[in-house]
Amino acid sequence: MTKMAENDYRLRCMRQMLRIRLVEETIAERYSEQEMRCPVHLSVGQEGTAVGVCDVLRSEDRVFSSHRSHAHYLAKGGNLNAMMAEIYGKRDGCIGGRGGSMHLMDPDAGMMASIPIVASSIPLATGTALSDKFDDNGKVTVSFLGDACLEEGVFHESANFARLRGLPVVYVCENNLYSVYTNLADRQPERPLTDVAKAHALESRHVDGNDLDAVREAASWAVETARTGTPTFLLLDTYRWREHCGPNYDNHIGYRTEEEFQTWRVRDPLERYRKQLEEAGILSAGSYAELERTLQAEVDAAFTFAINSPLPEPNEARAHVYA
Amino acid sequence: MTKMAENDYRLRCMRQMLRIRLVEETIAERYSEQEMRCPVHLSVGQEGTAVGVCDVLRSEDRVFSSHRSHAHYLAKGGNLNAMMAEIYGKRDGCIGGRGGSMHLMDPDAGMMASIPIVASSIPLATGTALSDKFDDNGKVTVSFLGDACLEEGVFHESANFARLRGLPVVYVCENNLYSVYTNLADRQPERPLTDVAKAHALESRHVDGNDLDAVREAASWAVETARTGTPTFLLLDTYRWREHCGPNYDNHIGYRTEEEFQTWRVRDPLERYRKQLEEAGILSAGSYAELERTLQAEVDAAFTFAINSPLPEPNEARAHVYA
Amino acid sequence: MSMPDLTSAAGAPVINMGTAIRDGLLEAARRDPSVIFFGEGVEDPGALFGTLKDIGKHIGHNRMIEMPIAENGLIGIAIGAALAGKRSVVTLQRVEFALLALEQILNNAAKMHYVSRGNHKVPLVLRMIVGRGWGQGPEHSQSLEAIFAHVPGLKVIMPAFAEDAKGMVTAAVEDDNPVVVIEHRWSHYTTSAVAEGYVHRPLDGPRTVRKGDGLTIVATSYMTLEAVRAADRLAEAGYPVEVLDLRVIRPLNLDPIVESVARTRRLLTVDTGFRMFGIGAEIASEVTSRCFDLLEAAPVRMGLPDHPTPSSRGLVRGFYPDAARIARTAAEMMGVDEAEIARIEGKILADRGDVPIDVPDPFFKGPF
Amino acid sequence: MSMPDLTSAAGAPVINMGTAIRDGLLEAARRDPSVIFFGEGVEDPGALFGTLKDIGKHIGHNRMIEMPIAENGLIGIAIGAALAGKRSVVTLQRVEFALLALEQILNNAAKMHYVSRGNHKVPLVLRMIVGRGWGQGPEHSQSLEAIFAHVPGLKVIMPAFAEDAKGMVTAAVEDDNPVVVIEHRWSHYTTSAVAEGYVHRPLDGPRTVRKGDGLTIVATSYMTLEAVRAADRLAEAGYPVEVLDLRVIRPLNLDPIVESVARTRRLLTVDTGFRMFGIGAEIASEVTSRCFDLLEAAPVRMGLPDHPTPSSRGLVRGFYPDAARIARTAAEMMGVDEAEIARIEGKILADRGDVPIDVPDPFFKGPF
Ligand SMILES: Cc1ncc(C[n+]2csc(CCOP(=O)(O)OP(=O)(O)O)c2C)c(N)n1
Ligand SMILES: Cc1ncc(C[n+]2csc(CCOP(=O)(O)OP(=O)(O)O)c2C)c(N)n1
Ligand SMILES: [Mg+2]
Ligand SMILES: [Mg+2]
Repeated sequence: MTKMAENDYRLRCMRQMLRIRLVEETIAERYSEQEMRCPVHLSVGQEGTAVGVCDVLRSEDRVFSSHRSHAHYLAKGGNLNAMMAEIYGKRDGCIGGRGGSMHLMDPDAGMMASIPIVASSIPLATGTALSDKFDDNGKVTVSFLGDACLEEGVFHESANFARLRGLPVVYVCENNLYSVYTNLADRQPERPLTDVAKAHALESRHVDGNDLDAVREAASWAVETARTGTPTFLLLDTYRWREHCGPNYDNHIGYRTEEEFQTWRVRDPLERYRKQLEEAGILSAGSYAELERTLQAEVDAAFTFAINSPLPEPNEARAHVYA
Repeated sequence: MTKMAENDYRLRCMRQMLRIRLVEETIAERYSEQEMRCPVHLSVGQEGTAVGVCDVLRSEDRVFSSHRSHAHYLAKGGNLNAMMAEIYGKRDGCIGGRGGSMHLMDPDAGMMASIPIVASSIPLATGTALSDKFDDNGKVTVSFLGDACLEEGVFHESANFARLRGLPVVYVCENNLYSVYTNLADRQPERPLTDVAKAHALESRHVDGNDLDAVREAASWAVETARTGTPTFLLLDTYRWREHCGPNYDNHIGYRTEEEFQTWRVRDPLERYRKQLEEAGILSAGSYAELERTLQAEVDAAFTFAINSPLPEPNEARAHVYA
Repeated sequence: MSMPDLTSAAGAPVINMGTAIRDGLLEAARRDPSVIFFGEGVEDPGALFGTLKDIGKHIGHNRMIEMPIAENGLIGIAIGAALAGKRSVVTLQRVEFALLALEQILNNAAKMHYVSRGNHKVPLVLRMIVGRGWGQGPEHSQSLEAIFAHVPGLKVIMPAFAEDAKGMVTAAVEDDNPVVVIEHRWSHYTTSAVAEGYVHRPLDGPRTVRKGDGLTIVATSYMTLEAVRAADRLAEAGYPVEVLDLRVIRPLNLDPIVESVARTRRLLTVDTGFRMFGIGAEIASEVTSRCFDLLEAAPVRMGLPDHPTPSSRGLVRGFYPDAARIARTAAEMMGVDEAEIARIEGKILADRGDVPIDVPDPFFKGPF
Repeated sequence: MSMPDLTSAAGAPVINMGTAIRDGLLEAARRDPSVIFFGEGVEDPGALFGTLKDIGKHIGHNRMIEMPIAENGLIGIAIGAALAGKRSVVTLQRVEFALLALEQILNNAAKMHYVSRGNHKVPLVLRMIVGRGWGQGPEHSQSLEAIFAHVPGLKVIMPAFAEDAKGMVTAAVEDDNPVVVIEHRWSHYTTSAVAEGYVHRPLDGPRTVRKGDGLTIVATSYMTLEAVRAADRLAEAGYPVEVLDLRVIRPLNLDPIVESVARTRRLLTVDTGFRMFGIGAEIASEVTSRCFDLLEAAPVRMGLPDHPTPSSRGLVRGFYPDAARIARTAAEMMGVDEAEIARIEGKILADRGDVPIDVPDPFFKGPF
């Protein structure tokens, strides 16, 4: 890769992380207005994984996500206006208000679906990879999954099959140490999480999920390996800053410590990457501020779009039960 | 262990393998009479695993089995008459004809249940181990499972929990290379099956399941380790001689070869052990023949018992829906 | 609205159904050391909507078992523990999560006692919560009692009122059978005077919560509250109807319903689940077969329409049966004239005021 | 027994329903290269009771996907493949195995089209087989259509006759929705003349297989055969009844049933599943609501009693509804006198002869 192209991806990824951050911080800020009337699971602090992985994907590659889907949706190129309208329950939502924040999708952008049942999208991702392998169309599917998904049997069933058939699928485990309020140590025995991949003969990489370059490099390996018909597993360490579901910080309620949060706070993938780019002379403080302004304007416009979109009519609810 | 005690277990295990073999060969012989009117899954050729494992169990230890339960049931000390009557669908069956061959149980002997849904008994076994750990009663539960069970998510869910909580459970995988007519290689990717145990931080041993001494020694380690609160995994290689379900040989129908069968035929756990004991001077040809006669008489008596037992009355079918 | 015939505990503290359930579980666990609790976040700050709050503090944290996110395995494990003598109480945040474990529930839990010819027992309580409102959407809102009710060997209960819920969960824990407890999230908020200490309410069948001769309404769970509201306005207008809270879906005890319908000659069922192939069908068709000659009209069933639950508050308008619709349907069945119906309906809508559609009406908090 | 009104293919080869299903699947797969098959033993010597026999030889083995024993994962994968444009056809040896995958089926398959506002389609066929006889026992014999029928977004079909089955599975494969096909193992053996080549039978609702004015029987799957046998003996004795083969459980088309009942004024339903909270309840209560004033008596539902299926042939005596019991029930509903009923019943029992209770009656092989 030439220096130029590299600069390119770095700025692109920085911009994408910042954009996602601004979207979600704005959601957090405005959630108390009680106009976004659905559960929201924010990815603030975890943007590095979504962005680093999706940046190496082609537009026609596929992504499946979970309840915590905003970052994946945006990083894969999902339409921002449609996302905000969906969260507001409006007619211009990506699915017309049928699903809300937990069901975001934009199939045209390759964002196939978000499924709020833990691990339930994993076999779907494996299935699109099976179809794509049949069609020999070179597409890769990325299955984003939380650390809790490793506990669900369906992950194992899917991984076994993916490896058996050589499917172009990448399982990306975003390990943020928690399932709701429960620490990994209270849910799984101690051993490298990559041993889980090994059980199914999956090759894996384990990197710091808050280090954009590391994620992107590992993802590049994972995606290109998968593209040749060898499914892969990425383990990315990260941390969710705000509460599991909702807009607030919750370090005081007892399940984790302020100290733990602070350790991760300083490893903010966005701030770290901004500094890195500044130090590398790729980004100036001024251009960052300018970028932030531009993006915030875009975000605000999306909120306005969503707020101005009408509520869907009840009779629309009866459509599309059957194809 | 003294030489004497060792002799003891050897003869005991030989006798048990022979007894199981005679029971199942008699079932195979008489199945065409069409009086045993339920599906039967024979363990002929696999007796070493059931006997080697159960021989190290205490009478109050627990066993769960699957559709292929005859050997486990007998090795754990289940009542033979009640088993045959169950297979004949009679009132004196261990559960009065409610389940037939696929549901054998004798809880008084620690044979908790056989469950014909693949892998479905694995969490049950993990659950009795959880209860026994609460009661600190020193009991161990053995969960017998086929190679196909490693594909079912519920195995992984159970193993994860067992290791997390330190439960006194041993997962015994009898790898007979097939699920019905499908070879392991068509169902799972290539890697050591013990890697599956490792995914859940389970320690494991892998031995020849047709070598009684090897099985028993590994089982002894596994059971005593589990008794101290560290669950274990045993991988035992073996082979089913007859068809998946039913009394016949089926090497001609195309899913496996006569040659493959013959390789395993010569590794008959029973014949091998008999020779070994003869060579060690523990057993004479005469005493073996005598033993065979005695056991066959017992088996024949069990068949007579079953045949003479009445069919249950239809009104019995309505009892015990609720406790 | 008041409900004097329901409370045996006048003067007792007024608490909500969620707390009452928690108290009942704690009481049962205190009396029997074999009771153990399973849940995802079983002792976390949320404590399963508060319904397990501090139980571990009282009975020992070791009896509170944190479930990895593995519903099939963990429910199977709870069943296994029950086979070995524990009384396992599993709580799931949503009914949907149980779908992962139906093989364990419908085969092992439901049939083990039967298959073993009574040798094994499965004292298991499987609590699961129906979500509603605030955009829960299609996979966090289903009320799938019809699935569990179809399978012999299970018991299925749906409490609607605080004290009754306390007594029913106690009975469920003490029951030697697997008992599925389906709790509507909006019922958790309803309050009533609830007797302190040990309360036991047998899982024996429906209870009459309003008396009247115009019509019999059989309602379940949260819909009982909507039905009561409708009944009160109907009574006020001179059309008293009977409301039975079904409580126990399986084993189904139709006797009190048949008795009521024999008098009122009309039956209306109102469920929290999908109407098609729902539990109302069993009730309606069995009551029809037992009261055919007495019925003035065919029974009417209300329930959710034949599509998944959308998330947006725009789309759920009209999705859930409510007091106004129940009153209208009941009144139409009784032949009340349209002007009168519109008046009654109007009153109910005025009662509701401008409470948004996607949050519980404070009115339903009670106390009852 | 003959069934001229059913076959559009007089002169065509007589084959059994299992083979007809296989032919229909093959035909559909030949016409559309996006059709792929999943099964445990998808190309093994058994080939799923022969219903997938040699399909791989004709369409390419790569389109036959061997499933590891992991029903939840593999059905999810089949759904995923459908989202990407394949027509996935999954076959399970037993209905019970689907219990492991209900989360995938009831959430992802059933709701994806809806949730995506029509963006996604899930062309999925989920075949599952009901076991019966030869001691199958409690976990290899359940007919759980009531569970699937409860969930909007799924289609549920139960073919009873060979040619119809061929056309229905073709329609199922061509359908853009998830279609659950519940096949009774004993129906696989029934034969009829089946048109060769492409046959398409729309999934549109019940079909009348016997005409008569005395009573309307709505039967599903294998029970249709028992009902037809009963109907033929009743007709012979001068009491012709109408028999409708329900065929499609969801979406439920009641019009032909209502039309028939409007004439006969009596309804009897006969299911292969548990009677309690079973599909007969929906039919009976909905028909009651649409024909109340026309009904002479309450609809009657037949189905399995309220306990698991025991294995022993001693215990299953009387467990399954059969032609004799159907005839008796129908005759009683029509007010036929006891002596006459006993005569009809006797004839049916004599027809059956000494065929053991736990194997299919050769009589039912047809051809129809
Ligand atoms: C099958 C199932 N069980 C439980 C839940 C409740 N639940 C929603 S999100 C969540 C946490 C999952 O943790 P993880 O997969 O690590 O993702 P994270 O929230 O940390 O991003 C849980 C348990 C669910 N949605 N589905
Ligand atoms: C969940 C489930 N899927 C499929 C089956 C059908 N089935 C019965 S036995 C069997 C083979 C299982 O193989 P394995 O576990 O290796 O045991 P083995 O028969 O080799 O002893 C299968 C697939 C079943 N009973 N349950
Ligand atoms: Mg997490
Ligand atoms: Mg095997």
